[in-house]
Parts: sequence; structure tokens; C-alpha cells
Amino acid sequence: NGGGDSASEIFIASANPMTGDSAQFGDMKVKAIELALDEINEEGGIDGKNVKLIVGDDTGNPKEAPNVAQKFAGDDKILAVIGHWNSSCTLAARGIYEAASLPVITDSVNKQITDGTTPHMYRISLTDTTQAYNLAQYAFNKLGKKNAAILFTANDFGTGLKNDFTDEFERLGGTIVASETYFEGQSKDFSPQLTKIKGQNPDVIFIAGYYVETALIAQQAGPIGLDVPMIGTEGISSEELIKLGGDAVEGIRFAAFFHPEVEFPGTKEFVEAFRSKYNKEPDNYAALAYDSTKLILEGIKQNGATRDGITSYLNDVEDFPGVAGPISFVDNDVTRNILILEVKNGKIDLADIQLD
Amino acid sequence: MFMEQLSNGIALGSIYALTAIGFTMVYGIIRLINFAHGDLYMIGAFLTYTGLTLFNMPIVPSFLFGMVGAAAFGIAIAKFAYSPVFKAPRINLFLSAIGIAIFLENFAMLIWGPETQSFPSVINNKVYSFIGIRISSLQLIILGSTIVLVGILTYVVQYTKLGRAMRCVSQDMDVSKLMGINTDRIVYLTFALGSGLGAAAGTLVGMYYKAVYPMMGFVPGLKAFIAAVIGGIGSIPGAMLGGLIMGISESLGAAYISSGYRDAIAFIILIIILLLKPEGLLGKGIKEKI
Amino acid sequence: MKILEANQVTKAFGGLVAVNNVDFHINEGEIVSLIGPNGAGKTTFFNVVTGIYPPTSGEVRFLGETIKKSRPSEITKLGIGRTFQNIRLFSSMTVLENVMVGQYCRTTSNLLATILKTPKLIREEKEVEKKVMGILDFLELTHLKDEIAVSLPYGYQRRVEVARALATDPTLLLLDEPAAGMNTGEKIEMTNLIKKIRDQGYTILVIEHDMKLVMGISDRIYVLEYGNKIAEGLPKEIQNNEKVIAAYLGKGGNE
Amino acid sequence: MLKVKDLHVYYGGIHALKGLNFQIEKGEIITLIGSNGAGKTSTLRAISNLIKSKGSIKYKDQEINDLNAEKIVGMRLIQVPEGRRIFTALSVEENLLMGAYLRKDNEKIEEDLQYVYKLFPRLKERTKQYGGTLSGGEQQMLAIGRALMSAPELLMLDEPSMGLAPIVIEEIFQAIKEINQENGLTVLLVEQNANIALQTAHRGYVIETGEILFTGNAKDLLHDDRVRKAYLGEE
Amino acid sequence: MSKIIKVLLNLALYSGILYIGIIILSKVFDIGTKRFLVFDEKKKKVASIGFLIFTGLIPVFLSKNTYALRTSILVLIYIVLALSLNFVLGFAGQLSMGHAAFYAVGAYTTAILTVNYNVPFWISLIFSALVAAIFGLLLGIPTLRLKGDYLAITTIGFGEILRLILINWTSFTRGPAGIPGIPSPTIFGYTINTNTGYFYILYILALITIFISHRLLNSRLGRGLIAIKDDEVAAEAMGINPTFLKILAFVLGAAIAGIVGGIFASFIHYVNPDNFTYMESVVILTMVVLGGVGSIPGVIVGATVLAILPEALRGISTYRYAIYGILLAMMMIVRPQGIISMASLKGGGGNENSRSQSSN
Ligand SMILES: Nc1ncnc2c1ncn2[C@@H]1O[C@H](COP(=O)(O)OP(=O)(O)OP(=O)(O)O)[C@@H](O)[C@H]1O
Ligand SMILES: Nc1ncnc2c1ncn2[C@@H]1O[C@H](COP(=O)(O)OP(=O)(O)OP(=O)(O)O)[C@@H](O)[C@H]1O
Ligand SMILES: [Mg+2]
Ligand SMILES: [Mg+2]
Repeated sequence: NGGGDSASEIFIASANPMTGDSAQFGDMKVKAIELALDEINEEGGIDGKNVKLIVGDDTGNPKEAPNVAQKFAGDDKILAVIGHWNSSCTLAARGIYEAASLPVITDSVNKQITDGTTPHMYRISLTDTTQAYNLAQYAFNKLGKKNAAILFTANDFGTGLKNDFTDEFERLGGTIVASETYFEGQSKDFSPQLTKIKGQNPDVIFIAGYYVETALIAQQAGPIGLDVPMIGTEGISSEELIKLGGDAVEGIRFAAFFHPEVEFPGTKEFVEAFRSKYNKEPDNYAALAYDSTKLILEGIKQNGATRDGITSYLNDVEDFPGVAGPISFVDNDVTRNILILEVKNGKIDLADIQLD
Repeated sequence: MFMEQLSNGIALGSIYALTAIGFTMVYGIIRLINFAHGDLYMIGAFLTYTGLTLFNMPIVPSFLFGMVGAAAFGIAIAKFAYSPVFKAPRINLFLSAIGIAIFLENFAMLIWGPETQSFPSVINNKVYSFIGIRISSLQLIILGSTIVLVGILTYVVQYTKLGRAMRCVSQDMDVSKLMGINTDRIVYLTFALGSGLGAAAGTLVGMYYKAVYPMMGFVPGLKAFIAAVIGGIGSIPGAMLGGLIMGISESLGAAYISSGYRDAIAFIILIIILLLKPEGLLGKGIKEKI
Repeated sequence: MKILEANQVTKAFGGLVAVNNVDFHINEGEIVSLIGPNGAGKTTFFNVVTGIYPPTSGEVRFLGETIKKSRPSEITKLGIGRTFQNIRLFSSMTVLENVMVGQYCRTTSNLLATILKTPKLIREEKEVEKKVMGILDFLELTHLKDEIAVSLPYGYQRRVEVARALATDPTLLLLDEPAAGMNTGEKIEMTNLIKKIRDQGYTILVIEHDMKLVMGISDRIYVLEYGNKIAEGLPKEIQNNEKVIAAYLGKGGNE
Repeated sequence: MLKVKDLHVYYGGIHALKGLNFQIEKGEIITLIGSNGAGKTSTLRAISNLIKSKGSIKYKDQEINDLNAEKIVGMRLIQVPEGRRIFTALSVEENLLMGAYLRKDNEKIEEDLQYVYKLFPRLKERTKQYGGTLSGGEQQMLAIGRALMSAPELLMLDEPSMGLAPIVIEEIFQAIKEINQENGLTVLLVEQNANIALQTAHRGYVIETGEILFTGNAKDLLHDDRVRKAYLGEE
Repeated sequence: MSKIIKVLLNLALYSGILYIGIIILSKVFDIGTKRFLVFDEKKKKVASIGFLIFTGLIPVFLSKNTYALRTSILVLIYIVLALSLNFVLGFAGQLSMGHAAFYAVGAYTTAILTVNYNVPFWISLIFSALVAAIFGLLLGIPTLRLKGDYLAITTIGFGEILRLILINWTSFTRGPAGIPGIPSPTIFGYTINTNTGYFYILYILALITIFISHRLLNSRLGRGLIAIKDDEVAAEAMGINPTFLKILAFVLGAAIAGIVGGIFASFIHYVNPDNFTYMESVVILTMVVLGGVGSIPGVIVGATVLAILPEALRGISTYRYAIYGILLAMMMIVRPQGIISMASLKGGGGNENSRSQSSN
């Protein structure tokens, strides 16, 4: 590769953690993007041009992210970027993309990312606030819980969720009996936090974090004698949760944007292709990355291979048929529904009780 | 509640202690802060995991495979990365170790992938409880093996000829040679032992949390360092003491102060202890004769 | 005038009494030697005088004032310079730089002056250099000034140690085995050197095991054994003191 | 017993030994004298293979230039290094036992230990003290004692008299002579104190700037003008 | 299995290339230092001025390539950071592994003052220096009792505690969300918000830092510091008060790191605790050691190489850090004294039978 001259190729880029604590997430995303590109290239590319992916590793660190961004921004052949995964990275890098009018589709959830100052930044996932509100309502109204404990990861994702969940849950009339924190990728032992939470007698635990820690939390809760329902966000929506957590994660409910059985046009084919290519279950991030790629490719098809063309396509797109549901952007934020999933019999299923 | 937190602390502390033993032993003998210790711990856990899942071996051979494999890694590292630097200033050794640590983490990522893998349940982890204290069989195994290892290693280092030779090598390599000590062999042996112990710790912890992943050694490596220093770096019983102190203070700190400052508590204890006793709790401050 | 005076000085390490109730003094312009068997407490006595160890009991008076709980750097400033039994030169520095460090405590430029290179600093640096070059000349080290000090042969390293101590402008100079590791010829040179230094107006206290050197330069001699002072007096007296011969000199001491 | 031929040592750009030649017969005491920086220590370090050297070193008819240092020790070629270099964090007794590291004859070891204590009563008083806190002279005694514990056949001493009290120096050299006479110990003595060295030794070599200047019978050297002038400080 | 072989082959290939690179570079630098050393003062001056002009024109050369220009800004940031650590490590010989903490303090001071209190950038930068200096003073204190490894772990602890405070004290620091929207500085009414502008601000700061290092090194205080590094006991016996000098080194190093932190905050307009992890301290430390502890040109080269290297390796993304690790270990073996060591500047050099062997 690399031999082809650039005029006959089209480049898009993806910036994600490829090494370090969160490398697994970047890995999933890149797999999905490559799947989408393979599909189009097998069909002969766009106007006979192959589409290629350039991967940048931000290591999940906001210090690295701007360097990656600058590299992409300064590279005229790159037309669009998918990423960054960490909100802190997206926040650190967005100014650079903006200055280069380079469209970016991110799945970071921090609400500030789409605060109106960076019109080239699109979010394909829902903000932390939206998720937290919905989950608070779900816990209070649908599950009838009144005393919640929160375990949140000490990054912007976790703290944002914690704050918003607290606000909404208390507004609804519930009580937050405990808020404990931990460090993603570093904390392995949760027994002090869980013991403390147990002392406060919550009737539900909200875990604002990712699947690895959630699996550990669920496993460690049992021996401590803490037996209350747990709910979480899209951050734990992954088959890996079950692999890691085993029996302990039975019954956990969480928000998600994607489930293989919630079928939209193309969902089934995507899931099958992903499985057969990687021998893995696609997760939320994979689905969103796949959809992001498809969106960009469609933009190129329709408006030509330019940054501005893609941007204007994204501004105007309405109900694009994504594998995780139809996509439209309002003020750069996607509009989509939240699914509630549940671990049942060692499988992720749609929960019996859904949000309205 | 307090008793429960205390038992949480002891369980956690014995994990730190187990990790710190190998670390402190290597330090005691080569005066090397083996930053890669945590990563050898990770390699050991991954090798055991590979033995279990890929080669479908039973747990005991897998465990041995992990320990021996990590020991081999340890020897290779000692041979190629550390031995050539022994004569340079100490800080070079220090950085060489950091380089190796970075390498091992990323090497594991290349080989096993970045994601967390679930460690198969091989031991029926029963929970026993009495007077408000809960302890699981794996916690007992970890605590038990820590105590046994501390005993054995202390005996070897303090009272055997081999141990004396190890201590000599730590002080003056040239003169150790003049005593007829095969210093290379001592160094490799030390590393093999330290890495094997690290691997055992990594595997047990992997079993305990049912998870292995490339970055799993980073924090334990650092914690082992702190535990070793609290106890008096180079002192094997000190490593155990330091580990327990850290585990307990973290648990109680997380419970009664704030879980966000949990890791800071370990460091604050470290700093307080060092200011009161600069050579650590059981460390021997051998003053330089002027 | 008594430059240094020790009254009932004791230093114990745990149960081990390294220096025991020693009375001692040295007058201006004297060369006094401190001798005694290995482990008698001579170096320890130096370390007490220079503030490296606080005495367990007793007092040390320098120029009439009691030295109380001072740190070594302050004692050096008061005017006591020393060399070490195990040579301790600054390993990354040249001979010149090593000796210049000696002048540290006699200069005052602060950080701001250093950065701005004030005229005062320039003047000070010039003076330091002049002084240090003088000392190097005096000790015949000038031709080695740009060598890394620790790469020199032993004998020269000892000299650099002496030069460095002289550069602190001491009133009293303490030399701990200045001739150790030297051959006879070099020892003679060192003997002459010490005399020459004294003639410049310094007061000198020497620890040495080489009796030729000791007898050749000392005005008075103190003898320690197991921390106790077992004799003091003129060289002649010491040489014939039965106790000293038995404990220290042996039959060859008279050669 | 030891034959050194055309020995060269380099420290970076410094050519410290420039083709040294000398030899020692079994049962001899040989001394190497020379001024500071002449290359005496370098010679001993090269023989023990603590530093790299070029040339041939034959010990008991075997080429040892490429043998590991510890192998050479195993052949009972023992060195007391310059500057004491005892193990500071080991007790006096542990230091002494380290000398006997390669030995298996436990009874003989105990006997030798007592011999060393007899030779240096000071050490006996301090068996449990850390080596590092001994006085300079005590450390020197320990270094020599440690080497004696190795049951040497050829003992190389690098400035053993440094920092020792006159009476102790006398005792040590007396002891060296005794062991040499009674047990046939071969000795290579490096000394600054040329006087006592030549009085103790059978033969001597004079080394300057990395080369052997001349050699001879110890008695003769003691009266040789060149030696008297340069190393005995006589006009 | 085939995957393992592929990984190993790739690693061998990349490290082989790097190894050859290192060997060639070290030869070049050796010859360079030798040549440079025989220069007389006048030629040295000419060479330095030429170098200054050349480096000063970098933004002009790179005006088209924003990425390269950004990278050169990072290089300048790291040069200043490494030189500031060099005061502590290279001059005073104190092994500090928490240097990123001062950088963080500087960055957060500027961020909080400009964003929350609308303090003008330049004034907040002064505060960055002051606050960081105060922290330097605080961290200097343990060094009075601790040495070597003990000091190292204490400084790591200090850095981590600070980072945890940044994360947990959300009401003040906004915690893990970080502080966005840090403004650009203005000079005479012009707002400096281009890469070129930041380049020159940092360029001047780097020059000042080099200047201070140089003045210090060749002065009474510098000699005092190096004396402490070489032998603290002997230094005391020379009348040097190690307490004072060590703290001075910490305060000075911290203040400069604080300033560069403030500029960094403004440059990326966003600070986040993740910018200042323990690894960041390690990176700075590595630059100093790799370049040559205590040697000013060495530290500059070390910082430059290590700031560019991760960018240069970006192309082999997943192998990048594995290679970085190998390189680090390899450099310590191939060139333990650093790229341009202090000894080589004094005309000495390493050798295989080196001194450290012969002295205890
Ligand atoms: N820091 C210490 N801790 C314990 N014991 C010590 C310490 N320093 C010295 N000693 C002991 O105190 C005694 C006196 O030691 P010192 O060094 O003063 O002897 P010295 O007279 O200088 O002997 P030498 O002539 O051999 O140098 C010795 O027996 C030594 O072992
Ligand atoms: N490690 C080293 N690095 C550089 N030069 C060295 C080293 N060791 C010794 N030299 C040099 O080699 C030469 C011979 O040194 P050596 O130590 O063998 O002399 P020596 O005869 O033992 O002297 P002394 O009587 O002072 O012990 C000297 O010029 C010395 O400076
Ligand atoms: Mg002494
Ligand atoms: Mg010598």
C-alpha cells in the first residue's frame, strides 16, 4: 500500500486511544471503520477511488490529542475525522480541527463539545446529561427506586454523569445516599467503596463508568453482601461486560444506542459482517463508528471529496439510515433514542422495562 | 463497618505485599528500582492465562508456565537491559528499567491485544465469614503465600551463603568477584526469582479480579514500590509490613476520608513515615563512615 | 593563644565510646599531631570538631567561643578547614573547580547577581580565581588545574584536598592522614608542604600513621587509644613513652 | 607460578600499562614498587581480570587472561584490593566468611577464622559491627583477613600498609613472612612503603608509567641508588 | 503464533534501525563536541549566533507546515521543562520524579486566574511562577532528609497527590473536566494566537532559561550545587549549606516550569489533570538523562530528540511506545553518559574500564 497516488485515493482519519488504558475502545472503533471501508472498496470505492483510513493514536491523553489533531488538520488530503473517544481529548483538540474547517464526528459525551463554538464538530452519541437524566428517570419512575448510590469514574465522563444524575434524581424526589469515586484503568479493588455504600442502604446503584470496572464492581459486591440492582450507561454496553463479570453482572441494566436485535436497515448485515471478520460482538462504539464512516462516505458521494462538502452534508442530513438508528444532527448533536438493555442469562437483551 | 473495612484493607494489603516482595528483593540485591516489576507481574499473569486458555493446560502447569516464563523474561531483561548498565550511574539503570516497563506494556498490547481479558475461574472462591470479617479462599491463599514467602526469602537472604553472596553483590560487584562469587549468576538468579514471584503475584491477582490486561502492572508496580519503601526498601518483612499498612490505610481512607483521595493517602503515609524514619520502618540506615 | 580547645569531649556510637573524655588544645601557629592505634577515635575526634557529629558530652571551643550545635558548613565558615581520610574530591570537577569550591563560603554573590553578572560578582570571581591560582601555585598544582581531579594519581588527589581546604581560608587546618598511600619520597614532600603551610600562618592539626612525618613536623603530639588520651607531649617524649610504644609504635617506632 | 607477558591496559585514551613483563616463582614474595600512578593497581586488577587487558597472563601454566574473575579466585589467586573495599553492610564476621565463599572445608575455615582473629584481635572485638562503621585501619585489617580466609596460594596485596598503625604494619608483614615460610604462600606485594616492602620481599620490580624499569634482588634494590632516591626519599 | 513472529520481526527491524541511528548520531555528536571544543571563544560565538538565527527562523521555514511548527513549539516547551529539571537533577543532583507537578501548578494558576478572575495573561504568568516556586519550596523540604531512591518515590508521591487534588477539588479546578477557554496573551494590543506567536514567546523563554543555566553553572552558586551533587559531606566541609542550595535549585526549577506551564495552558487553551501525569515527569527526566545530566547543550538535544521522536514514530502507531521503551533502554546502554555529557564538555570521556568501577 501507500504506492497509489493520492488523487486516486480518498483519505479519512480516526483519532482514538490505540495504546494505554482505553486502547480497547479505540481498537473496536477502528475495526468497525475498517469494516465499512472494506465494504465500499470492495464495491469499487467512490468514483473509482479507494477510501483509506489513517489512524492516529491519542493514547487517551489530552496532551497527545492536539498533536494528532494538528497532524490531521495540516494534512489536506484528510477529509474528515472520526474521534476522539475521550471527551478530554476531543475538548483539547477541537479548536485545531475548527481552525482547519475539518469535520469531526465524535462519540465523546461531554456536553461542552457542542457548545456552539465549534460548528465542525458533530456528536453521534448522546451527551452525558441526556443519558444521566434518562437513567435517573428510569430508576425513579420505572424501577421505583428512591435511594440511589453512585459509583463514578474520576474523569469528565464519570463526574459529568454523577452531577447530572444527582440533580435529576433529587429533583424527582429521590435521595443520593452515597457518591464514591474510582479511577478507570487503575482501580481494581472496590471493596472499601462498596462496604461504605452498603452502610447507607441504597436500593439502586448507578455506575457511571465503563464495563471493565463495572464487571469488577459487580463481582466484588456479592461477597460484601451488597445485593441491590445496578444501572449504568452506554459505557458498559459491551459483550465484554459478561465475559469479565460472569454471573455477577446478571440483571444489570444500562443505557445504550445499539443492540443487534433492535434492527434497523443494515443492522443485521453489520453484525454478521463484524462477527465473521473479527470473531467479536460489535458494541456501541463499533456501531457508532460504523455509522460515522457511512455518513462521511455518503457525504463524499453526494457533495464530492472536500471537507466543506462533508460538513454541509452533515448539516443537512436527515434520518440517515444508521445501524444504530436513523441519524440527524440538531445543533451538531444527534437525535436518537436511548435503549435500556439488561444482562439476562449471560446475554445482553433488551430490558423488559423501557423508557417511554 | 470498621471491622469490615479493616478486613478489606488486609485483603488488599496482602496483594500489595505479595507484589512488593519480589520488587524489594531485587532492590535489596541489585540496588535497582525495577520499574518493570509490575510489568513482569502482568507478563506472568498473561502467560498463565495463555496456558489456561490457549494450551488448555490445567491450573498448576499453567501457573508454573507463567512463573517460569516470567523468570525467563526477567533473565533476558537483566542480561540485555540491566547488566550492561551496572557500571554507569545509578540513574541510567533507573531509566533503563523505565524503558523496559514501557516496552513490556506495549509488547503485551501487541501480542494479546489492548482489551481486558477475563481470567477463567479455576478456583472455587468460597467466602468465609466470622465476627463481621469476610475473607475468601483466594484472599487466604494470597495472604498465606505472602507469609510463607516472606519467611523463606528472609531466611535465604539473611542466613544462607547464597543470601550473603546476594548482599555482597548489592554492595560491590568487583570485590564480590574477588570473593569468587559468580556475580552474573547471582544477578540472573535474583531476577529470575523476583520475576517469578512477580508472576505468581500477577496470576493470583488476575484470578482474584478475574481480569488480565496489558496495563495491569502499572499501578501495582508503583504501589509495590511505595510499600517496599514504607517497610524499608530491601527488607523483605518490611515489604509485607508496608503492603499491609498501605492496604489498610487505603481502605480506611477511602471509607472515612474520601475515595477520590484514596491513592493520595498511600503517598501521604509514605511521606510521613519517611520524614520520621528516612530509611523506612524496618530499613537499616547504614550510615556512611566519614 | 588557644585556637581550639576541647574539654572533656566524649562521642559514643551506641555502646561504643569512640572518644572518651578527651581534653585537648592547640595554640596559634602550632602543628599538633593526633596519633594512636587504628580505631582509637582520631577521625571521630575530627568529625566532632568539624560538626559532622555532635559530641555526646563535653564542649569544643574555637577561638574562645563554644561551638554549639553548628552544622559543618558554619564551622567551616568560622575558620576550620579539613581534609578527609578517604579522599572526597568532587568527581565531576576539574582541579581548579574543586579548589574554587573552597572559596564558596568566603563569597556572597546571590542568584540575582549571578544571573545579572553584576560588577560586584565579576570582581568577586576575579578575586576567587586569583586566590585559587595562588593556592595552586603554592601547592605546585597549577599544571594540573584543568584535569578532572579524581582521575589524578593518589598523591596529587591528596594535595588537591589540601588545596581545597586551604581555599576555605581556615584559621585551623585539619589533615586526616595526608600522606596515606604515598611513597617515601612523596611523604617527604608532604612533610615539607605542611611546614610550608604552617609558615604561611596557619595552625595545623594532623592525623598520621607515618612516624617520620609526625616526628618531623609536630610541635606537640596527642596519643589516643580506645578513645582515651594516653599521652601528650613533645615528639621526643612520645617516642619514648612506654605506653605509646606498646600500644602503637612497636619496636620499629624508633627507627 | 605467575607469568605476565606484554601486558597492556587502556583507560579510554590513556595507555596505563605498556607491555609489562614479570614473573613469580612458587614460594616467592615479590614486590612491585613505583610512584603514584605508575600502574601497580592496574596490574593487579588486570591479573584478577577486573579490567580488560591485552597480553598474556599465565598462572600455574594456564592462560587466565580471559577467565572470569571468580574462576581466577577459584584457582586460589587472591587479591586484597586497594582502598579496602570491604562490604559495608555486612558484619565483620560475615565479611570474613565471604572470603571463604568458595571453600567447602568447614573445619579448616573455622581454624582460619581463629587465625585471622589472632592476627587482628581488634576484629575479634568487633565481630558483629558493620564493616562500614569500622575505622580506616580496622577496615584494612578486615580486607586482609578476608583475603586470608580464601586460602590463597598466590596472594596479591595492594598497599596493605595504607592507614595502618606502625605496630600493625609490623605485625602484618611479620605474618606475611611467616605464612610464606610455613605454608609456602606466594605473595605479590604492591607497596608505597618501599622500605618495608623490600625488607619483606625476596625480589622486586620497579614500575614507572606502565613499564618495568628494572628488577632485582630485594636486598640489592634496597641499596640501589635509583631506588633510594626515588622511593626511599634519600638524597 | 504467526502474529508473535510478525510482532517480533517488526520490533527487531525498528529497533535495528534505531540502533544504527543512535550509533551514527553519537559519532556525529562526539566529533561535533570535539570540533566545537577546539574552537576558540570567537568562533564559538559566531557559531552560536548562527545557530540562534537559524532556529529563530524556524517559523518562517515551517510557515506552510502547521504540524511541524506545532511540533517545534512542543520541542521548545520541553527544552524549557528539561532545563528547569536540570537545575534540580543536573546541578543539585536531586532525583526529582515529580517535576510535572510544577508544570501543572503553573498551568492551572494561569488557567484559573485568566478564566475565573479575568486576570491578564502576563500577570497570571507571574503568579504561575510564584505559586510554582512556593510548591518548589515545599518539595524542597523533604530533600533535606531524603536521598536517591527515597527522594524519587517521595517526589512521585508529591506529583500524584497534586494531580489527585486537581481531579478531586472540582469546585476550584473543575476536576477531570478540565478548564477550557484559556485566552491568548496580548502584547501592545495585539493578541498572540498563532503558532508563530507562541513559538517566539517560548523561544525567548528558552533563551532566558539557557542563559540562566549558563550563568549559574559558571558561578559560585553553580559550583556549590555541583559540589553537593558530587559529595554532600565534602560540600558541607567547604562551608556550603546544602539545605539552602537544594531548596534554591528546587525553587528556581519550579518557577521556570511554572512559567512554561502557564504558557502551555494558553497555547492549548485547555488544561486537564491528565496532562500532568507521572509519565510526564518521567518523560522530562528522560530528556535530561538522555541528553546528559547537567550538560546544557546535552539537555537541549535530549529534549529535542525526545519531543520529536514520538511524533516521528507516529507512523507506526501501535509499535510506537514499544519502540520508545526499547530506545530508552538502548540509549542507557550505548550511551550511558548522555548524548553530550558534561564530562565530554570538559574534555574527558567515557571508557570501558571507567572510574566508577574502581571507586566505591
Ligand atoms: N558511625 C559509626 N558507628 C559506629 N561505630 C563507629 C562509627 N564511626 C566510628 N566508629 C568506631 O569508632 C572507633 C573510632 O573510629 P575512628 O574512625 O575515629 O578511628 P581512627 O582513630 O580514625 O582510626 P584509623 O587510624 O584506623 O583511621 C572505631 O572503632 C570505629 O569502628
Ligand atoms: N579508572 C580509570 N580511569 C582512567 N584512568 C585511570 C583509571 N584507573 C587508573 N587510571 C590511570 O592509570 C594510571 C595507572 O594507575 P594505577 O592506579 O594503576 O596506578 P598505581 O601505581 O596503583 O598508583 P597509586 O600508587 O596511586 O595507587 C594512572 O595514570 C591513573 O591515573
Ligand atoms: Mg581515621
Ligand atoms: Mg594503586
